Amino acid sequence: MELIVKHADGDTKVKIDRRGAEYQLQIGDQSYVILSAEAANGVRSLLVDGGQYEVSVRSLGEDRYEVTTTAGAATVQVQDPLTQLAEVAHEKQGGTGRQRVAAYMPGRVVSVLVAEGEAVTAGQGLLVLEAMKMENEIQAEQAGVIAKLHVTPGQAVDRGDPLFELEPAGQPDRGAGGQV
Amino acid sequence: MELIVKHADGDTKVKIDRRGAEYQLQIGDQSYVILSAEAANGVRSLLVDGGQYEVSVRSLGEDRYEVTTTAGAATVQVQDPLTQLAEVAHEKQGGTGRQRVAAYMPGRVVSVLVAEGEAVTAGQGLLVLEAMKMENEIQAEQAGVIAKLHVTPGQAVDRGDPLFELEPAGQPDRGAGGQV
Amino acid sequence: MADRPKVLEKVLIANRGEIAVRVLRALRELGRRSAVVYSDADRASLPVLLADEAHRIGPAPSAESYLRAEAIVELAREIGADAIHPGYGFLAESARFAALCGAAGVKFIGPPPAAMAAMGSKIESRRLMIAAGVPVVPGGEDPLASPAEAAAAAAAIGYPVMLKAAAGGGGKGMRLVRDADGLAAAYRAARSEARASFGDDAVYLEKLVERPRHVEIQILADEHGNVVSLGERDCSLQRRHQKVVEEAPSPAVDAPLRRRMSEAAVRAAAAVGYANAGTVEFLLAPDGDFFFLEMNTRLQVEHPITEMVTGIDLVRWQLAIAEGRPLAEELDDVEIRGHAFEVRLYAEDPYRNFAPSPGRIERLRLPQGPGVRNECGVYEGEAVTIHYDPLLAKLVVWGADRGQAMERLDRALSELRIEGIRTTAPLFRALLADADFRRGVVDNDMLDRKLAAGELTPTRSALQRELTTIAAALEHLDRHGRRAARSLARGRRDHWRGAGRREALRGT
Amino acid sequence: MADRPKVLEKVLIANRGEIAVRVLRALRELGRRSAVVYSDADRASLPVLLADEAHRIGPAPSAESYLRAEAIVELAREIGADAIHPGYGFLAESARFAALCGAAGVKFIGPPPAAMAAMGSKIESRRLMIAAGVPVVPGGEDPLASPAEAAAAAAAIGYPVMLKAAAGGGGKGMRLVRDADGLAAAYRAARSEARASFGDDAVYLEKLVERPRHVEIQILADEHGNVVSLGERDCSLQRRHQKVVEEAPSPAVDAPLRRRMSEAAVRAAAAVGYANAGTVEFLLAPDGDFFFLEMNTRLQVEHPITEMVTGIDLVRWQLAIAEGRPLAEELDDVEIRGHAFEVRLYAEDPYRNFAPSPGRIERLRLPQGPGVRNECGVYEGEAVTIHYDPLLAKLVVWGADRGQAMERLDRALSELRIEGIRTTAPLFRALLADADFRRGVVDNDMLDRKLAAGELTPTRSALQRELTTIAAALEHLDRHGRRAARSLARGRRDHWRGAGRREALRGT
Repeated sequence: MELIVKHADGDTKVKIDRRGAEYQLQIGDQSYVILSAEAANGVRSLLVDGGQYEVSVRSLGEDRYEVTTTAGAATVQVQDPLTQLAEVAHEKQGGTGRQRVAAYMPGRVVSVLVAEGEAVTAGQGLLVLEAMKMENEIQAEQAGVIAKLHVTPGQAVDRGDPLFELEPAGQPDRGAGGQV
Repeated sequence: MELIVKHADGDTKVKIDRRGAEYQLQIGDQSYVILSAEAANGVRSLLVDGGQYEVSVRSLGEDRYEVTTTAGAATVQVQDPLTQLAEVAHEKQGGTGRQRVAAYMPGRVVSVLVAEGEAVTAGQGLLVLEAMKMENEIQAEQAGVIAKLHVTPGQAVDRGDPLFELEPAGQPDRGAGGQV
Repeated sequence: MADRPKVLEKVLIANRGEIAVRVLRALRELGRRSAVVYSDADRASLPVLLADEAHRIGPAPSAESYLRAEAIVELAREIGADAIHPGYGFLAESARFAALCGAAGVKFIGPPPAAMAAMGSKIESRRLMIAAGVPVVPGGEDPLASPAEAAAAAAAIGYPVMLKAAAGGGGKGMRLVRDADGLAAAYRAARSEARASFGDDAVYLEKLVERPRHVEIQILADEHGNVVSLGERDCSLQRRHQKVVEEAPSPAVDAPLRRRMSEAAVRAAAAVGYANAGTVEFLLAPDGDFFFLEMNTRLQVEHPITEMVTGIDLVRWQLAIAEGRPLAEELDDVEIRGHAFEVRLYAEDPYRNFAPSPGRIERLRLPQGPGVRNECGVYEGEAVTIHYDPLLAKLVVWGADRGQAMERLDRALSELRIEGIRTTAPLFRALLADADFRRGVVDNDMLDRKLAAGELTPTRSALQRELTTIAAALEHLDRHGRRAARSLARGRRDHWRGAGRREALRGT
Repeated sequence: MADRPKVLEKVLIANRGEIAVRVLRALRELGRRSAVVYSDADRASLPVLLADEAHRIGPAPSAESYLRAEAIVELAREIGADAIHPGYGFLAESARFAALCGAAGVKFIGPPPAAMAAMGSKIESRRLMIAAGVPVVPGGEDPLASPAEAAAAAAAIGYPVMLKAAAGGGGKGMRLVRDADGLAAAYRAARSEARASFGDDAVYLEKLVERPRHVEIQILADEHGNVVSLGERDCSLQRRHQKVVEEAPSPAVDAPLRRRMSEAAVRAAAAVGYANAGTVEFLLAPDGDFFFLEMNTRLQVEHPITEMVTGIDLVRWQLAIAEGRPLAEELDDVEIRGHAFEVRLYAEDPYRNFAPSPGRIERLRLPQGPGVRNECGVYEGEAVTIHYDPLLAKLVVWGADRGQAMERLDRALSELRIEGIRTTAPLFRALLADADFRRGVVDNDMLDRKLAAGELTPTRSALQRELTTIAAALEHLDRHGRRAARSLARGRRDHWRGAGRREALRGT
C-alpha cells in the first residue's frame, strides 16, 4: 500500500506492508523492517534497525494524526494517492482564493486593528486575542485586503470560529489563470 | 428510583433521585444531598455533607461495579427491586444446591488433593493453584462431597474456568424444604 | 502575636492548580483538615479531588471567583476554617485581603498586612531598605536640573549609568551612558524625548547593572522577631520577565557572598517586621555587587528547589509560624546539600512563539525515579482552560552536584509526556544542550537574546521526522488498511469528495 | 582488575520490571546506551518503552527467557554490549553467569564470580566470616554426641539455644531450650524426631536470637581493594520472610553501633575480595549484639532508602566501579540526612490472605510532591501477568526525621491509586496506624504475628462503606436510569431472566 504522509515541511511517500506484527516500509530508497507493539493509550513500541522508540499516535480525524516522539509532537496527515489526486486537481483549477482565518484556540477578542476593506501588508497585526491571561496578536500571512471581519472587540470565540477573511493581493489575476 | 446495593457484608437499600448535578439519596433514615462531578477515567468528585470524596467507579458488567475510595476497592452489585424479587423467588424455590467453584485468577493447577466422590470437611485443602510464583491452596467452604473435578495437575486455567463441584452435606434435605 | 501555639485545625486554600496541591499535601501530612475553593471551571480539578472539602466560589473568571476577597473570608468563617493559605498570585500579596482575614478572626498564612504594604510600594520599600543598610541600585528618582548636576550624580555612583524619564516607561526617554564624555548629549536627548513623550522632561539616573543575574534569598521569620536565611536561588533564566528555570545554589554565589546576601535579606525582612516565608530578590552584578529589587511577601513558585537542597519543608514552616511557633534552632545554620533545578511546564507552544495551548491533556506521564519531584496541578484527561495562568506543573530535580542535576533533568524530560496540548518542555531540552547554560554562565536577558537569535528553537532531527512518518503510516494502515483497499474500487467518489470540498471553500 | 577506566558505552539489562527501569534511568543520565531483554509477555512493558534497544529473549516463562544465561551473554556479544547489569533475582547471584560473562569478554556489573560463590555457600561463608572476625550466630553444625556434650556447648554460648537436626528443615527436629534444666529432655526428643523425619539423628545447637531485627549494611567496594559502608537499613518488617517495609536509618541503631556494624560489613566484603555494590545482612538482638546472616552480592530491592538518606546514587557507582574507577574520597564518611521508608507494592490482595492479583491496571496514580520517589515498573493500562514476581512498584519517601517520613508515607499512600488489581497498599496504611510500628519497636516476626492475630487487617469504615454505596448508586442511575424506567414496564421479562439463571444453576 502506498501512502503520502504530509508534514508541515513537506510530503513523504511511503510504501508499507504488514505481515503480522512485522511491517515492511519503504521511504525513498530506505527500507525498514519494523516490529510494533501497542502499549496503552495510543502508545507504541517500535523496533527499527536495532533501536527501540516509544511513539504515541493520536487520531485527530480526517486522516490527521498527532505523533509524539521524544522530540515532541507533530501533526501530520496521511493520504492514499487517490485522495491526493483529488486535492491536486482542485488546486490546479484555481480553488485557492480568499483566505479565511479561524481562531486556533478559544479566547476573547481584545481589539480589532483593521477595518473591512483595508489593505494590509504581510505581518501586519490584524487583531488581538486573549487566552490564558496572555494577549496574542494575529498577523496577516500575506498582503491583501480585509474582505470580511467576523468578530468585534470583547467577543468570545471558540476554536475554529471564523475571525476574518483576507483577499490576497493579486488574487483575481491568479484566479483567472494568469501568472503573477 | 429504588436500588439495592449488594456489598459482601450485606445489602443496602437506596432511594435515589437526580436533579441536574445534584442527587438526593436516602439510605435507611439518612438523607444526603450530593454534588457529583466527573473527572476522568471513572473518577468522580463527590461533595457530601461538607466533605469532598474522590471515588472511582468501574463497571464490571452485569450491574456489578468496582468502587475505589481512599480505603481501597470493593465490588458491589446494584439491583433494582424487580431483579431482586426474581432472585429471592429463586432461592425460595430451593435453587441452591451443588456448589460450583471457579478459578478467580488465571494460573496453573499444581496438584489436586482430593478425588471425585471423596467426602471433605470445611476448610480442607482441595487443590493447589500457582500464579505469580506463589502457590495457593483452594479450600472447601463447607463440608460435603466432591461431585466433580474439572481439572488435572499441570493444567492451565483461566479466570472463571470451573475447578470442581461440591455437593454440600445435608443438601438434599435442605432442598426438600426441611430444616437442618 | 500569639503567645502560645494555636493549632490551625482546618485551613482554607484560596488558590488553584499546582500550588493548591502543594499546600494540600502539607496539610494532609500534618493531619489538618484542608478545604479548597473552586471556580466552575475547576470543579473536577486535581486540588478538588485531593481536598477534604471543596467549596464553590464563583464562575470561571478570576475576578468572579479566586479574587473575591470578601467572599473567601466569609466562606472561611462559614466553614469554620482557622486560617487561609493564599498560595501565590491571586490574593497572596494583597495587604487588604490579609487585613480582611485578620478582622474576621481568620489567620492569614503570611506576613502582617503592614509588612506586605511596605514591601508592596516601590518607593517606600527602597527608602526602608536604604535605612536598613540593604544595598539598592545607586541613583535615585530626584530630577536632575542640568548636565552638570547629572555629571556629578553619575560620577558619584560610577559609570555606566542609565538616564530615565521620571514620568516614563516603555523605554522612552531612556539613555544608556557609558562614560562622562557622552553624558551631556545623552542628558539633552533624554529630556527632549521625555518632553515629547510624556509632556514632562524630568529625568533621573541610576547605575546600570550590566548582565545581571536574578538571585533571591529565601527567608523564614517567626512571630517572635527571629529571621533566618535558607540560602539563594538563581532565577536568571527568564522569558519576558517570567521565570522559566531556577536553580539552587546559584553557580555565581560562593559561601562568603551567600553570607553577605543572606545578612542583607534578613535585615530587609526585619526592617518591615516580617513574619512567615518570604523572598528577597536581588540583582547580582558580575563583580559580586548585589542590589535589592523587591521582596515577595509569600511562598514563591520556585520554593521547592530550596527544599531540595536544605531538606526543609517551607509550607510546614509557614503553618508552624502562623501557629505562633518559634523557628527551630537547627534552621540557624542549614547546610546546602547538592544541587536542584526547577523547570516550569507552561501550556505554551515553544515552536509557535509560546502561544497559549489550552485543550484536553490526552496523555500525561510524569517522570519518576531518583532525584525527581513533580509538583503537578493537573491530571491525564483534564481539560486545560483559557481562564488562568498557564503553569501546569513544575519538574524539580536534585543531584549530588550541578552536573548530575543537569543529567537528571535531561533524563526526566526524556520520560515526560504531555500530549494533546503543547508545553514548554522542548525548550528545556534545547537549553540543556546550550553551552552557556551548561557552564552556568547566564544573565537575566540571556534567554530572550537566544530565543530572538533562534538559538534555542527546539529542532526535530531527521530520525525523529522519519519516526513520525513511520508511526503515522503504521497507525493509518492499522486503522484504514481495509477501507483503503475498498477505496480503490470507488475512485470516482473520492473525486466527488474533492469537488465537495472545493464548493465549500468557494462558499466562504 | 582494570588499570584505567574503560567506559561502558552500551549496557544490556538482563532483567525486567522496576529494577530494569531503575538501571535504565542511571544509564540514560550517564549518556550510555541501554538495551533490555524482554520475554513475549513483556514486549510492551515499561522498561522496553524506556530503553534505547529491546531484544526478545524467549517466551513468557522465566526459565525460557530471563534465566537463559548463555543466550543472554550471546545476545550481549551480538549487539556489542560492553556490560550486563543483572538487577536482582534471576541471574543476579549466579556465579556461573558472571563467569560466562567474563569468558565472553562482557563485563558483569557485580562482584567477581569467586566472591559470589564464597558468599553463596552457607557453610563456606560462615567459615570465612569467623576467620575475618565477623560475628556469626554462636553454635555450629558439629553434631553433639551426648546430652553432656550438648550441655557443655549450650553453656559455652549461653541460653536460650535452639537444637536443630543436621539433616533438617521445616521445623522438624527443632527444639527451643531456655535453660540447662530442659536441655537433656529436649536433646533426646530432637534426636528421636530427627531420626523419624530424616533417618539421621544428628543434632547441633545454635544460640537463639530472640525478637531479632533484620539490619543490613550497604557497602560499596571498588576493584582496587577499597570498601566503604553507607550505613544500615532496617528490614525487620517481613511477611513470610519476604521484606515488605524497609527504613533507613534503623530506629534500633545509634552511631556507635552503626560504626561497629559497618566495620564488620567492610571486613566481610574484604574477606571475599568483594567488588561493586553489596549488602551484608545481620540479625540484630535487642541487646545490640549482631550476627552475620548472609551477604547479598547484588543491588538490593530496598537500595533507594540508602540513596535517599545519603544522596549517593548506588547504580551510578555500580557502573563506575565496573569501569574500574576507584571510590571517591567523599564516600569515606557519608553523612546520614533525615529518614526514609520504602514500601513494596505487590500485586497481592491483603484482604484475601495476600493472594496474587494479576489483571489489567485500569488506573494508576502515583503520589507526587515533596519527599516522594516512585520506583515503578508498570503503567496504567498494562496487564500484570502471572509469570513473574508480583512486585509492581516501590514507594519511597524521605522526611527530615522518622515522624515526618511516616507522615509523608501516609500522605503519599492516600494519593496512590492502583485500580483493576489489588495491591498491598492498604496493608501499609494499617501498619502506619500500629503503635508498635510508629514507635519503631519491631522484630522480624512481628508482621506475621500481627497478621495472624488479625491486627493489621485493613478495614473499611462505615463512612467508606456508605461512600461505596453512594458512588455505585450514582453510577448505576447515570448508566441505567432510562433502562430501569423501561424495565418497570417489562417485569415479566425480568422474571424470565431470573428463571433462566435458575436453569443455568441446575445444569451445573
